[in-house]
Amino acid sequence: MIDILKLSVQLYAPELVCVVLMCLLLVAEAMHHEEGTDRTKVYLLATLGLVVTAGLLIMNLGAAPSAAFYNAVVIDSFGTLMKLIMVLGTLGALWLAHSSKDIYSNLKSEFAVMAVGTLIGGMLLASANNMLTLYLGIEILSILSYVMTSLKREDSTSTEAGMKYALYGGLTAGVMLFGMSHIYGMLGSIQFAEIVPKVAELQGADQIFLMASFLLFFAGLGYKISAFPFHMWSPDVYQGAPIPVTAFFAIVPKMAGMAVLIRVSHLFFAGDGALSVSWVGLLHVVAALTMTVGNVTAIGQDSVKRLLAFSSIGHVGMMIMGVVVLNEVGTRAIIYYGMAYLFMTLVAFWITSVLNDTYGTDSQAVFRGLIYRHPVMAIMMSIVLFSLAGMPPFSGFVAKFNILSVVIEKKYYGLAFIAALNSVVGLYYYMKLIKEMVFSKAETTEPVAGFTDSTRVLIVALTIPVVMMGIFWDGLMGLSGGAKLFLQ
Amino acid sequence: MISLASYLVISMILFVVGLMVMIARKNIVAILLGIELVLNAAALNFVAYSKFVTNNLDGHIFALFIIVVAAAEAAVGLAIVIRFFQLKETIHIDEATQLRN
Amino acid sequence: MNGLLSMILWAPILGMLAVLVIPKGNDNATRWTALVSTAITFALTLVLYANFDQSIPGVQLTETLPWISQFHIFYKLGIDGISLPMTLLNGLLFFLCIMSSWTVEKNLKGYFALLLMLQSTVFGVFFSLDFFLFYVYWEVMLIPMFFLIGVWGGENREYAAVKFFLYTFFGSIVMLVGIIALYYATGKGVDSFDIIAMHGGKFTDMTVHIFGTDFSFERLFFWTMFLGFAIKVPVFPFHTWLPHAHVQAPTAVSVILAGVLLKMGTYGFLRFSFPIFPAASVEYSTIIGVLGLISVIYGALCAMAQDDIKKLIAYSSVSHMGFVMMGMAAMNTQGMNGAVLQMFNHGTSTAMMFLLIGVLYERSHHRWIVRPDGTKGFGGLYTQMPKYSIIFIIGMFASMGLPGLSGFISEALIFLGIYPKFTTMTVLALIGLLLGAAYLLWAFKRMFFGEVNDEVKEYDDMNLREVAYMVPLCICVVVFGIFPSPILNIMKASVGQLVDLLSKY
Amino acid sequence: MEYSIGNIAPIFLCPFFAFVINAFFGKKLPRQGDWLAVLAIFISFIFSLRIFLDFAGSTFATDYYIHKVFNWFDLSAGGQTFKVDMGIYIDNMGAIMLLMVTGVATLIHLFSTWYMHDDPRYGRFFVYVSLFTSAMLGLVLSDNLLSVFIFWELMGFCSYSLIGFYYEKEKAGDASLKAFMTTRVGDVFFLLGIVAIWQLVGSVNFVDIYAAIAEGKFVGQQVLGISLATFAGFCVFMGTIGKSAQFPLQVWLPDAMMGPTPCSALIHAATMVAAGVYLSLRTYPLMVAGELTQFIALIGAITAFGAATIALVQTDLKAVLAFSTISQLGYMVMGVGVGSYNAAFMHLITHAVFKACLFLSAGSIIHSVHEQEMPKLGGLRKKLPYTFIAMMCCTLAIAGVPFFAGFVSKDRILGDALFWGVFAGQSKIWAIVPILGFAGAFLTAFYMFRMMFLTFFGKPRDHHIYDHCHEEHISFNSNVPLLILTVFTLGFWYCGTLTGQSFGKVFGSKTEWFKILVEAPRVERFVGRTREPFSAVDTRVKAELPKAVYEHQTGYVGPAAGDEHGIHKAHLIGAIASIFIAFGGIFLAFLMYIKGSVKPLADTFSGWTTALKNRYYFDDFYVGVVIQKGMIPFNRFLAWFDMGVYDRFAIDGWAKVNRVAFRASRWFDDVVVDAIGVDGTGVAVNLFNLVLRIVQSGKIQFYFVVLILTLASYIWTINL
Repeated sequence: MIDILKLSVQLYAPELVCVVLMCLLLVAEAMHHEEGTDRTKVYLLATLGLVVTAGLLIMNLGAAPSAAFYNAVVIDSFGTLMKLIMVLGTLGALWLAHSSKDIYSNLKSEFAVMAVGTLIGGMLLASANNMLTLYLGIEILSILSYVMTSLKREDSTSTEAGMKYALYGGLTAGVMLFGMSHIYGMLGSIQFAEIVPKVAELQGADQIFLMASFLLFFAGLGYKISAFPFHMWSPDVYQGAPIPVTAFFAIVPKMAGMAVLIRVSHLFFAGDGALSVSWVGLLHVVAALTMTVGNVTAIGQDSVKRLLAFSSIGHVGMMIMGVVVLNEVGTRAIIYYGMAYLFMTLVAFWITSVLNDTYGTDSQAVFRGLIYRHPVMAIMMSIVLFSLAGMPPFSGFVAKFNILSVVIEKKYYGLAFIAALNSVVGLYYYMKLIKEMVFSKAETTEPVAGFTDSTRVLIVALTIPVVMMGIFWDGLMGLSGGAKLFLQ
Repeated sequence: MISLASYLVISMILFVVGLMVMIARKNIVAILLGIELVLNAAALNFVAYSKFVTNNLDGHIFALFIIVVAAAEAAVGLAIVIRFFQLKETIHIDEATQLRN
Repeated sequence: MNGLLSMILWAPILGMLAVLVIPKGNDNATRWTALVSTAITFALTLVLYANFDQSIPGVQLTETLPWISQFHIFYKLGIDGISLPMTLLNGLLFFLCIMSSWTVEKNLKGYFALLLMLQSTVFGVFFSLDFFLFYVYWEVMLIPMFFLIGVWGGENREYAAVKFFLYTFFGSIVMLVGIIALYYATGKGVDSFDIIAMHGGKFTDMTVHIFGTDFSFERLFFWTMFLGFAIKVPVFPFHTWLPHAHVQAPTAVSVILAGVLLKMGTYGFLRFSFPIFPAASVEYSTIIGVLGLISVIYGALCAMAQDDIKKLIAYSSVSHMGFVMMGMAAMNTQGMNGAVLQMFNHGTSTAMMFLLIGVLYERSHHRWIVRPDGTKGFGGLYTQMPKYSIIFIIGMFASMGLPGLSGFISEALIFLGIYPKFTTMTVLALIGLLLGAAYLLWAFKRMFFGEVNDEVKEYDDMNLREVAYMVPLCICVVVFGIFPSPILNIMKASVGQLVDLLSKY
Repeated sequence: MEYSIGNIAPIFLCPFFAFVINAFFGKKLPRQGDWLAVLAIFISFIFSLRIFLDFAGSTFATDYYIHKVFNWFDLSAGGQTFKVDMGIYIDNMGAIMLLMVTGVATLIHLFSTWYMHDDPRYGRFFVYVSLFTSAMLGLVLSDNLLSVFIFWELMGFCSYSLIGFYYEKEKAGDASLKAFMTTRVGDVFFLLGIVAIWQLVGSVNFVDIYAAIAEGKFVGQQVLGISLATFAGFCVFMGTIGKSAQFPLQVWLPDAMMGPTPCSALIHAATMVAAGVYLSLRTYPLMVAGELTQFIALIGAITAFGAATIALVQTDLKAVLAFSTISQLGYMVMGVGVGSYNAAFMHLITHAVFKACLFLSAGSIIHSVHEQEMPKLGGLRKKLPYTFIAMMCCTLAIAGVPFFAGFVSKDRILGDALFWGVFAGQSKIWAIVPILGFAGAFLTAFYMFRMMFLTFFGKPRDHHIYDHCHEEHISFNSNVPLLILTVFTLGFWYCGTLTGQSFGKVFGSKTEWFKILVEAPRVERFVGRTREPFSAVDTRVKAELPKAVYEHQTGYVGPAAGDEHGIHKAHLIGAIASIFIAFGGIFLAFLMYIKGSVKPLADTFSGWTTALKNRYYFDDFYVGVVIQKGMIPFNRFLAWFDMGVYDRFAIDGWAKVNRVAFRASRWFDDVVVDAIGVDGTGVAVNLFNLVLRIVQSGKIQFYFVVLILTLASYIWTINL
């Protein structure tokens, strides 16, 4: 018993480090509570903690997949990679928050605390192996997200966004639980490992009822990754939330949601029974509609934040295509996609954040003529936007390529064509922003104050992976090639 | 005789009522209450299944967790609602339409 | 020589970096760096020509480096008789374009850097023997084009740039689906993106199952490729981006667009569609031919109505590329060789026309043959600019296919090719030939004859630099009009091989 | 005598190099390089003369020809073969043609050095003319239709450039455009014909085509529902129609007079336009195989007569000559059609000589008086005596007065036409051809003398012009070329007989060289001939048989005995009629313009005259109706459709679809949710009362509804 616990703790070390980090951050925050103090030290502490977490995750990567805490969680390289993406995303969002004026300076360390807390939820979700841990993961993720959304306390939109998020989250959590309860009732356990063999045994009406329950269950997951039709909250929340929070939401909860969606899909629907067929069909529809709705709606957006929000819905649609195929290469493609998306999103939000801080708005007009004021920044933004649109030689293209290739390997040509057309739509709105930046003349040529030297260096540094991952992705694919799911 | 079916019917009613409340009521606090109803429907299900079908403790424990998490959620939700009230001086849901396309 | 292709491929990138390193303000240094870079590149392409063995039908001078092991993607370059003429053209035209861009003032560094980047990507397209690598270059090429049109273009440049980009992107993304499908279909022993390994009709018997029906794999994916390439060519009905892009693009970019980029579409047919899907290609050759025919006539008719000389030439490109399509659809040796030769010849003659229009535009700042208010835009240019007129005449007649100049041989070969296969279409295509002379000569008459306009009186004749970059093209146009063999000898082995393959289906 | 590339190629290359050198360095050479051009063409002339003497001087058998080929390019690779050969083909006809072209061109070059001397673009004129000459010689030397086409088009280009030589004039631009485009219509057909023949024969070599016809390869071949021979022959003949300005493509030639007069003489009278006829002579077996001869004869007759009528009312000196050129070309084409092969070619040569001389004379007049409107001239006889002599001789020749070249050749064509139309047993409807021919001959005599009388006789009508005219002195480059040409307008150079027929002999049969040398190609002779490589020295000469022996061996017997009589009769009638007609025309002109006893045409037939002055409205129809009313509006419509409709809606429309989709979602929010849902208004209120009450809420609640409805529908779907 002790041995099992010891082993579990070992495997679970990254999460535990995060928990400790969160506590430490709370203490640190208490020491820096005066108005106007510089919170850099708190951030450095958080960075240190996250780097340690990342290090531990990398060390875990090689380990054989195993369950911990009596099968409550499972540690496998797939989950670990997803967690790694989340940690990196948190790290990025953290420093974005540090430089952003969108987070009130005396709430900066609260952001750090909550970000790490959300990360813990996400990590729990990524390795959830029973319904309870799954539920807890989602709730930790959600509840802290509500708070983060309304972090801009003086701003009514922020509060409204938080409220909507909370209400919507509550409802979907309830619906999901309702579904879970029926699954539990029909299959007799909350442990995935015990449920899975029983799924195949069900017949007739039971099967249909189980599927209905799974659908209710899917509502919870779909809401987390903002898949259609559970995406409706996300533009509002993205718009209302401070930019660093938005950047954070675009990465961490999404990857956590994807992780659990992949795990559930692979566990329950890997065969070719009637249930699997319906599930795959469902995901087909969800993927196609999510992409389409996300991309089409993004066209008319003037707020860049909102544009990126809708575009992230589009990207989620692409990622779901990797789930549809229900095989390992699909997972691998999603992991790569996540990696690529992480850097692209961070750069895009970062530049938006700086401009938003300077002009107080994130409308496309503030990007006008950026090339004449900050050529390097404009080029970086262009690279990232091209990458998001899926242009080679940037990582976004490779991500898209991988996803398309897994779908085509399964011969889902229809889905592939829909994805292809969607990326044309995507290109259209990204290009509009590039057009604004590069083709239009700026009213003024004076530089934007927010682009300090360090910020610029950081942005360039974050863009380098976007390019490099698009060209030298052999090694990275090798890494994610180890993304074995721990399946019973 | 209280059978599983009775529990399930009740939980179903709770679920539907919760949804109706969420959809139809204008008061945000009421909506939060609707969420509680939905969550309780699920919790009731878990307990009922645990007793009548599966004969293990999973359901009970799950129900406990639901109660705890619901409390946390309600706390956060109410905090945000209060903030909303401070800014808007109303808790009417129709006032929350600032965010749109 | 080993590594020659890589040298050609990366030399412009080095030039680009050199241009970027030069501090702002040193305009002349920037120009000369770009010029020297393209000169070196051009010299290298000539070395390539010297090293090329014309008797080998397949690819040669190949270079292979592993790139992505999971997908068996290689950095694989090679050249054959179909791509070498395009390579030479690319080397030459960029060199001349840099000379023609001497007067660009706006944001010089960016302009030259993007041009050089464009050159490298175009080389990449023609060298790639790996489908993935090809696709990367194919797409990356859009980025410099987008900026070159969008930043340095005319009044309506944003619209044109976006349209160009989106339209081509649409075609290529659909093609990407086809490429990946091919990769997975090669499972029978190939399992890579190696283009040469896919050649030879390996997919003739395969079927795919979509929406509950079985389709022939070849027939389905022929069309995905077709879309990508046809938009690039562009063939009617995918041609409308071209007039916008040409009219708005700066001179050098128009030259490159017409001279090299359009050829990438037809090159794609010859390198990919035909050898990979021979059966479907033969089956659909009529459709290709008919679309080519419509392009020929439709482009010519539209050209005749244009009042903007650049738009006129843009439509004439549609028309001329239609001839290339028809020649390819003929699928016999004269038609195919004619098509490839026409690709080269159209590259030189249209480049001449666009460069000439650029020369004029620098003086006039408008391009109206007839202004919208009905007055003549130019008049008496012949008297005012005699040197210019002579060169214009050479370019114009080459473009309309006057015997003795380059366009004729290719067009004649194309006609000889299509006649046995599509007799009626030959007759109709000849109308295009007639119209081709009509719109050019009519425009020429309106611009060059008559009294000298007051405005025109202020124009200087071409200066030495302008003459210098026109002369090589004049030589090409004349020499290859009389002795086509140097170009034909390069291509005939490769084309013959392709025709042999197609004739089996 | 042996032939190798070294003594044939200079004919073509000398003018070509003169062109190249003058084009690049002409301005730096003394006298802008005119001497180079003249010298070059003179060298060509010497080489041609040598060939001519060899061919005409009975050195060879009469059916001897030189045929040398080289490979231009070869596309054979893998399992495919395709090669294009080029080569030289000289037979008797070619040798005569070479001599004529080089001779006339030399004299015109010489004349140009005087005529063009004051022109600011003196050097450039010689550049174009040299290029033209080399192209024309190349065409004559060509052994295949493809190279004929190449040189044909090059000549078209030169013609275009020379018509537009005075580019300051807007009209010159119009004329050059018209000339090029009109001939291009024919050329396009010509190219089609080439392609069609190539497909069947595998090359377009004359020898191969003849052999193919002899072997019956054309028999039974169909293209687009008609016989291949007819199709190909028609297409090739369309080239002739365009280039030789036959009906209905004759409109360009009168306008082509915008160019300098020597170029009119060389290109638009003597050589280029005759090349069309030369082509139809070369492809004569194809025309016969395609049964096109009646069509050709008809076209020729219509042209000959129609153009002559138009010439009646022209007042411009050069315009009269232009229409007379069209008319004479019509005679040649008619000659081809009626099977008068030899006479048609003879007329080509004689016409080239006298028409070149006429144009040069006109040039001489124009240069002297700077006026070309005949009503303003008159009485120039005294001031320009040499020009007058030259022009008079030529006019007599063209009018068909005996002893002059025109009579010899034209009369033979008319005689053959008469036989063909009346005596050969065809449908009587074809008698229209000789009738039009004779009528045209009458008109020719009339209008040519009208021109002479108006220009040289009577009193000067504009004294200012007359007084300004300088006295003419003999000069090697102004009037000597005219006089040399004049010498060759005499008939005996071409034929030993009065009429070219076998009766009325003046000299012995030895001088009937023309008739002996030129005959329609007998295709069966070409079967199985091998080609010689270009570099080979010709050694075949001695192996050839003399014509008589050859005919004996192959059993060839001339025309049938019965026909012989008919031909004889027809020619006798024709000759007598011609003489009367020619003198009749001259007499009428005399009455009208010298005596003034007959009123000029214009007063009597005013409606007819208006039509003539407008050239039967052909130009109005082509330009005004077909192009202005047809093509241009259609093009404008298409261009508008392309950009305004197709591009805007079908292509950009996709962006709009996206935008509409976006708007629809917003509309859904605004209208359905807010307006219908929240405010409770709308049509559906009563019907969906319950639903609406549920939806009646803020946005977040609408989200809930969507969520639940979707789930419900999912579940519902699965339960199905």
